[in-house]
Amino acid sequence: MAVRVQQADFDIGAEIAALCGADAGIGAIASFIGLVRDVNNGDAVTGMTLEHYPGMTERALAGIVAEAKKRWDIADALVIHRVGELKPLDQIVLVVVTGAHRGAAFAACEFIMDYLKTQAPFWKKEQTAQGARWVEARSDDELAAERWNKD
Amino acid sequence: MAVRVQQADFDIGAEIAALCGADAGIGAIASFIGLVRDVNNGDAVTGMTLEHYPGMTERALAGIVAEAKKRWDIADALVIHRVGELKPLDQIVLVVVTGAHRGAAFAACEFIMDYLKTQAPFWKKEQTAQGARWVEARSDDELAAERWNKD
Amino acid sequence: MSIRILYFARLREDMGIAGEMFELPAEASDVKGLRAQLVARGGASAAALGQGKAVRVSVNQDLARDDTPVKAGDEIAFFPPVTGG
Amino acid sequence: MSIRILYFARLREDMGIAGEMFELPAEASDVKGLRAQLVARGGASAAALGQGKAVRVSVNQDLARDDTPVKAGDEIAFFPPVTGG
Repeated sequence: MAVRVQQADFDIGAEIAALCGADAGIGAIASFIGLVRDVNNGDAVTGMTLEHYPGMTERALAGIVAEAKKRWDIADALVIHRVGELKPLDQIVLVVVTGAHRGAAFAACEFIMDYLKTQAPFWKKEQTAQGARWVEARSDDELAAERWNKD
Repeated sequence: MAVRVQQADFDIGAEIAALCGADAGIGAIASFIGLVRDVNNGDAVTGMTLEHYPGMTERALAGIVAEAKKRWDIADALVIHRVGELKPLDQIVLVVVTGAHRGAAFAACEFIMDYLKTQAPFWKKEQTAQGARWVEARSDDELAAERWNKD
Repeated sequence: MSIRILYFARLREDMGIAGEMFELPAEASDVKGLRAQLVARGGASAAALGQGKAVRVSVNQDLARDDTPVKAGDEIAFFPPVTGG
Repeated sequence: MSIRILYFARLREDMGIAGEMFELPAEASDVKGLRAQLVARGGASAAALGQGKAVRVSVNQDLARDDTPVKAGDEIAFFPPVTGG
């Protein structure tokens, strides 16, 4: 299990290879990449600054991954989240979950993203033609996180 | 949209880059890799032969991807499935789904895998210490596919 | 009427052949009728395709059901439940 | 008692500072009490943290609620709903 907060870009293939190692018990790898889009709420976005809360960020991400490992039978999980200046097409976040079977890997990967979106202390400030603006939190992100508490 | 059936291995990073191209409207990439495990039903597996039905395989995969694009608002999807001789740790299948938002990308990716597992004409024959044996279909794969018809 | 039949995976091994041409009587005009005709030959066909065997069927490369029609020139495949992915 | 307060993102900009040391009266022993004390200062604090503002709070780097206790030496952060990922 690893969480990393970094300015640098990441390579999904290399990260998956490192996470799996030589564990031939892994049959399923579910992963997710979030990217900077060039549009948000109908406005063109030319760039973005990602701010975070050093210390708490790593702690929150590690807590989310630990919760996923408690809820599902998975082998391992990785979260990488970038901070600083990003532009459209740039990668923002990577989540990889490995396990014996796909159901648990898919669920844990989506769970980690949903919780990251509502509980990890990152904030996006977008640059648009109208100037810079803080991105508003989305209510459907709250709903996505809440549904994991229904079972 | 693309489906490929091939003996050769694949590189998830290169496939994602090719699928996304320069589309800055993509904010989410959900992906799945299936691997050969070194154990199944409690027995050590030393290798595997993947047989398929040329022609119908591509047709079935394309149909599954088309159904996913009908059900969810996604940008594109890719399925690569290997055939022939494979060994533990080898990659078997890759599914990548891109879209503006993660909910649709995750759902479509898992849907494609669940349908592939029950509707695409591939068959695994495992080599074990007790000899070669055809892998039995799993009833929980049937259940996983059926749940998409509940809504 | 003449149809082309293919067998895959365990069924290919059980039948001992990967495929065959088959003359289907006019009264057996669907998948169920075809399968009954094949089983009626006895031997490997009866053992591989008989009642209780988990057999999937495609007609012209689409998954089919018992009542899917079969007509001259069709490509019919018999195979076990799929196990890819 | 002395606590350390941090502000992030829009709240950092609205407050005009990234953080401060604050002397909390003993009767304000939880997050709700601390926030009320800060708002009572008026000015930027009242505008940024007042009623109706969507503000999230952490105590020692864990997400907190109104009734989460606050004690001397704690690190308290105020920030808007998060928008990463």
